[in-house]
Amino acid sequence: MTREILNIENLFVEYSNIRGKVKAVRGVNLKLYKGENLALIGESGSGKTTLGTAIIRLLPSSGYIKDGRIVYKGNGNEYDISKFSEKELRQFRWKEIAMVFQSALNSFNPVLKVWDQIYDTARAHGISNRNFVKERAISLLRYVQLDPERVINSYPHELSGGMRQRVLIAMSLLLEPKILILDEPTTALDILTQRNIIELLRTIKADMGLSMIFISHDLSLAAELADRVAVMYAGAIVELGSVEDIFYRPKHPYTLGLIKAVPTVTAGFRELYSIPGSPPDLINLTPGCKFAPRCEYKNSVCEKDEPMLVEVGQDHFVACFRHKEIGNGR
Amino acid sequence: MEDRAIIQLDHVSKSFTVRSGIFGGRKNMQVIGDLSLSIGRGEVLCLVGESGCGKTTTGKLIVGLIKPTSGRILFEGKDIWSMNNEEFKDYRKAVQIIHQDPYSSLNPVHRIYNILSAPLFRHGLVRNRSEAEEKVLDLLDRVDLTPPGDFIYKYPHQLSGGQRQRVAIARSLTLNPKFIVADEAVSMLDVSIRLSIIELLRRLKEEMNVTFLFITHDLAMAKYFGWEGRIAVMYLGRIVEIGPTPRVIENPLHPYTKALLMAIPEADPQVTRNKTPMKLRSLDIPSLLNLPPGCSFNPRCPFWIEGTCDKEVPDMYEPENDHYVSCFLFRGK
Amino acid sequence: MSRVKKILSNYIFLRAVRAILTVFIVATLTFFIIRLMPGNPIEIYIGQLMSQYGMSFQDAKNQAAALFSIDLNAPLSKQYVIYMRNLLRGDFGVSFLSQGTPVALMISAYLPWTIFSVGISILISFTLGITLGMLAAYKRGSIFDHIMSTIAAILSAIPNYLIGILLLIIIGVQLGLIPVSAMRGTVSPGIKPGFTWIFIKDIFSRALLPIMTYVVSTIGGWTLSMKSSTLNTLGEDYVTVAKARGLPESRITFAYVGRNALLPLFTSLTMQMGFLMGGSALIESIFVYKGIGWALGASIAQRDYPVMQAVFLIITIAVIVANFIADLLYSKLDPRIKIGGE
Amino acid sequence: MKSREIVKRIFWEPLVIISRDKAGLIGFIFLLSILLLSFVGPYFVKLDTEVKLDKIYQFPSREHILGTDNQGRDIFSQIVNGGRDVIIVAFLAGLISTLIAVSLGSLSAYAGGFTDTVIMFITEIILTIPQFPLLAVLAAFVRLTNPTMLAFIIGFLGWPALARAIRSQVLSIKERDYIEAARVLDLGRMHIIFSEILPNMLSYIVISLIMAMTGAVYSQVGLIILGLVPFYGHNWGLMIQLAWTRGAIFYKGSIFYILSPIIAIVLFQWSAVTFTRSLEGIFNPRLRAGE
Repeated sequence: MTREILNIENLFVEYSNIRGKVKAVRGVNLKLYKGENLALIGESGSGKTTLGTAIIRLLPSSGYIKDGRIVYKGNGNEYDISKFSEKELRQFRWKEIAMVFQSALNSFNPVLKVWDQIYDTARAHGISNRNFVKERAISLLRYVQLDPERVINSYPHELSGGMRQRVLIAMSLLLEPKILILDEPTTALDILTQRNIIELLRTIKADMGLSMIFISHDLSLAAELADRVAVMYAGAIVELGSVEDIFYRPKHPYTLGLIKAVPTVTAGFRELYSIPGSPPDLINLTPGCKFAPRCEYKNSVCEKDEPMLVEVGQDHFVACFRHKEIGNGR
Repeated sequence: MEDRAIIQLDHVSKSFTVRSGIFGGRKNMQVIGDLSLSIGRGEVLCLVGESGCGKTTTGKLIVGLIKPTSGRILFEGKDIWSMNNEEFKDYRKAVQIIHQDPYSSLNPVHRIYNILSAPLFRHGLVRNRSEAEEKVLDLLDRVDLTPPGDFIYKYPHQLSGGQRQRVAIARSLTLNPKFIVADEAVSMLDVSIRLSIIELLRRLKEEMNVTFLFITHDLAMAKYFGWEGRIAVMYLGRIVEIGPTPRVIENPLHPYTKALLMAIPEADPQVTRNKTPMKLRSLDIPSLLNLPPGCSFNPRCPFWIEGTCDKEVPDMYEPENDHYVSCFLFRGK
Repeated sequence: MSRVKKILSNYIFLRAVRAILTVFIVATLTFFIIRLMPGNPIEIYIGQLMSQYGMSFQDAKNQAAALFSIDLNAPLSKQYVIYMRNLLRGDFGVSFLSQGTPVALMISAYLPWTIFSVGISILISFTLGITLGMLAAYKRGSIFDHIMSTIAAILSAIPNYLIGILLLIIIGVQLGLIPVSAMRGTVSPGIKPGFTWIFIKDIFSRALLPIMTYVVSTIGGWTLSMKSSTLNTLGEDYVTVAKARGLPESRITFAYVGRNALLPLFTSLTMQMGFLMGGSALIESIFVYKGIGWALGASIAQRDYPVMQAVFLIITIAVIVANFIADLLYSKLDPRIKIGGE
Repeated sequence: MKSREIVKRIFWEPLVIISRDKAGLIGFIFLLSILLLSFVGPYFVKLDTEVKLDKIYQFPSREHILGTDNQGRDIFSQIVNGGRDVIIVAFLAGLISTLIAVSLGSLSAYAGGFTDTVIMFITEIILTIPQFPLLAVLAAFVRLTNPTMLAFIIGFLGWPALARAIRSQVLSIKERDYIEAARVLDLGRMHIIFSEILPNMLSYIVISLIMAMTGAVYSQVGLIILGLVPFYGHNWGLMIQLAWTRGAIFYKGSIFYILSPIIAIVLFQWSAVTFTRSLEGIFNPRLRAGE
């Protein structure tokens, strides 16, 4: 089961803007295993979305991969995605790795019917048999609990937000990709629709065994769906481990702070507090641990050197000099 | 409770007319339907619902930004839309709002000093610049923007989201309000900052004895902020359940509240994975332009009674003391 | 919604109603301007007849009434009704100068040429402009973009009649490529209209300078608007998603970026039609290209009021009809406005 | 505020911002030069009216930097003296258009309902009528006797597009949360209009004024060229009209005579439009504060 399918090695991504270079992703090492759900958790500006889009090389035009490799292992071969030509990328995207974006509302071309957009996708990958595509599209739409006949002939604006999100998920499965990246897949939706999407994603995982990467600021999505969780702060992964390790045995003060900042409804009360201060400026980064200015555990070392990820338990990594002092669970 | 009430809504409805073109059909969109509510002095009432359910409209009705189509809104027992000028001025000063988006709630062309001093000058609370400066510094200090001297002459765009929201809170405090509507005041902020804003509001409530209407879509935040107060659950313009927070959370009565509580994803893997969501009859939310007859939740409700729920609108029943629900399952209980 | 209501709230229906209403209002305005203005042309004309030809007031009045096809003795309200009825019949009165020629006949001789030259120009300019604009957007920051954007900005700042004069001077006079002083009118004498090569070649060569003027003066605007519209569209999520879906560049460029970037340009297209039809008064006068604009210029210069009034009305109606056509096109391109209802 | 700070805010900061955008800076310099040339220049360069038949169509020389015209008069002196009236009329007309547009546009947005519907309907109608022919027809009826009248006619027809744009601006600003906050704080209607809404529209209004001015130059010079403005003494438009009607443009040697006023007008239009690019920055505190 634990065969890796994606290996991100020492990845650096930057954006250039008028003020300077935004160091959005700084030296990320991350493996994705076959059939697992990995959650990338972080707040705005943590680099999680940049990391996600870098995987399929869809960075905005001001962004670029400065260093590192993104190795995809599929069909018995290894490919470095960061070296792909435009043509290779085109064939690779959606077929091997599909991505569901944050704003399903704007993910569809407003002037084309759903069917045209589905067929466009199939044709781009060499499948031009209309009947075949139609049958597959209908069965997928049915799978995501939509009325296929109605949806397929609709324009995007005729569908509700939840329906569009389901259409996009159905479309992402069209070419049976090995990896599915979902960027904030539930954020804009209301709670009952969120639940429905979560259940759908669970079913997909059970039925199809593909690997999924969830990008979210919302810890609960990770708690719902992830096998492993990577917590990002200021462009780097500060803690990585199984979902139980992260939620019940966090070793990084930031992870601990995040978890303690979110109240629950159905569980009892627990002690909550918020992290003081705000995230650092990614253009003028100070030396040392980027979290140090907001950290109550910091000492003089933290302000000089930046900690690396070290293994603190089985498959549990943390980038903190003082991880031994961070409480053992609640 | 009636005599202690600071704000009361008395059968309030609000509709907007939606037009399409000059000859297009006019449609009545009822956003709030027959809402009655009473908020006691010093209380925290959390108004919870999904986006588009009418909770923001309720907030705007209470602060007098829009007029109800029918019904009355009473401030300290007086109908705000039939007040004389003097009374209305007092009401305006006493009731304030904190908006959701700290990026659009502060005018980008003004410095923080101007934003906070304008109401002070307007209502004669300060007479000159040095008094105003002193008062503004004090306000900034109160919302933990310290040292206040660093912030007073900045423009909004030079502050972070959390800092802006603190300025917005400071502005709502300029006139020593009695009642504050906090409309999704933390939902646009980063997770790690939210709680500190909530704590700030809680502290201000204690220090200044302000009554709060806390509008949110996040039941967990409502529970956290309003544990000692009450929760009102709103669905398609109507309150479906209202009661003391612990009882609504621990013993929800309305099927919609139950569905919400069972559906909310939680930041705890064991808790959230052991939830069994309620099977709804339909995934689609009816449009406000085309509300179903009877109880508006009936097309989705698994406990729906044919011939009753799709015909009549349920009243508010009180199956437990102080815990009201608008559902036929509780008729006569 | 009931069926009748559906039609009533239909986008195209609404646009049609608005177009007709506008024509009606403009016709009414024209009527009252002519009669209520301080320098009332009818009185001036009557005065002229009396002083120049020594006619009696009554005779002069009768002749004026015949020219304007108006019964001057009737009350204003009745005059108005007659005027509108005549308009509906296509009766615009007769010209002052070429006496006896019905204005309607003159208009039918001039209008097609203006529609032809302006129409062709808009087609060329729009197509070229959006192509260049898209190219500039795709190559944003490149030398091509800088040069294109600078030229476009300069061109769109020059009044179109000055471009006309410049073309006349440079191509006609300095370089002597086109015999401008001999090129008057819309068709060379002796050439029979029809679908013959000679005729088509002739009308194009005569319309060449006006068309060039229109194109050069509008292409900059289209390039700049299309560039900014394309840049906006390129930032849309659905374009990113289309790339993520592995769609070929050509498909994204045309069906995803191009078509959506085009939509906001339609408002400018309708404005442009009005502007060019209006500007034709100057351009056609400069090149002595005998279209409706030239007719307007000439009738104003000679104070030929019936012609002036009718030509103005016709130009306005042409613009309204053109706008309506643009609206129809727009509703074909954007599915979101097909249904007027929701 | 100390007077030094006021000087800094009103004069120095805008200059710094203008200098940031290269094209905007060039536009600003050109515009300033044209204004200086047209308003100060006439005090130094007298209009040459003397007919010198021996000096017809001379090419530029030290004596006549732009050459001479069909009657041997100095072209440069005509250019220097020919801008003022054009610019004044354009400015007046632009001002009138902008004033009408701002009042009607904001009234429409602020009042809403029936008022809004009526104002917008009228605006749409006037917008559909091609402006230049209407102007030309009006110019034929109304005896234009002085520049102010011309400016008024142009100004009264030039507002609809602007009014529509201003309306949508006000509508969008009116809905912002800070306006709601100001209402809840009971800051008063005057404060809301002049202190909350207007400052956010200032750049837009000034840009609109400049665009309206360029529009007025278009109409004005067009009317002059068609010979519909009878009263003028001397200006750029008239130079073109004379060159055209007297057939000078068909003569090869007239190139400097005809080109000079054209280039003057084009430069004015272009520099005004380009200058607007910098204006955005002057009124936007985000750019002003130097982030």
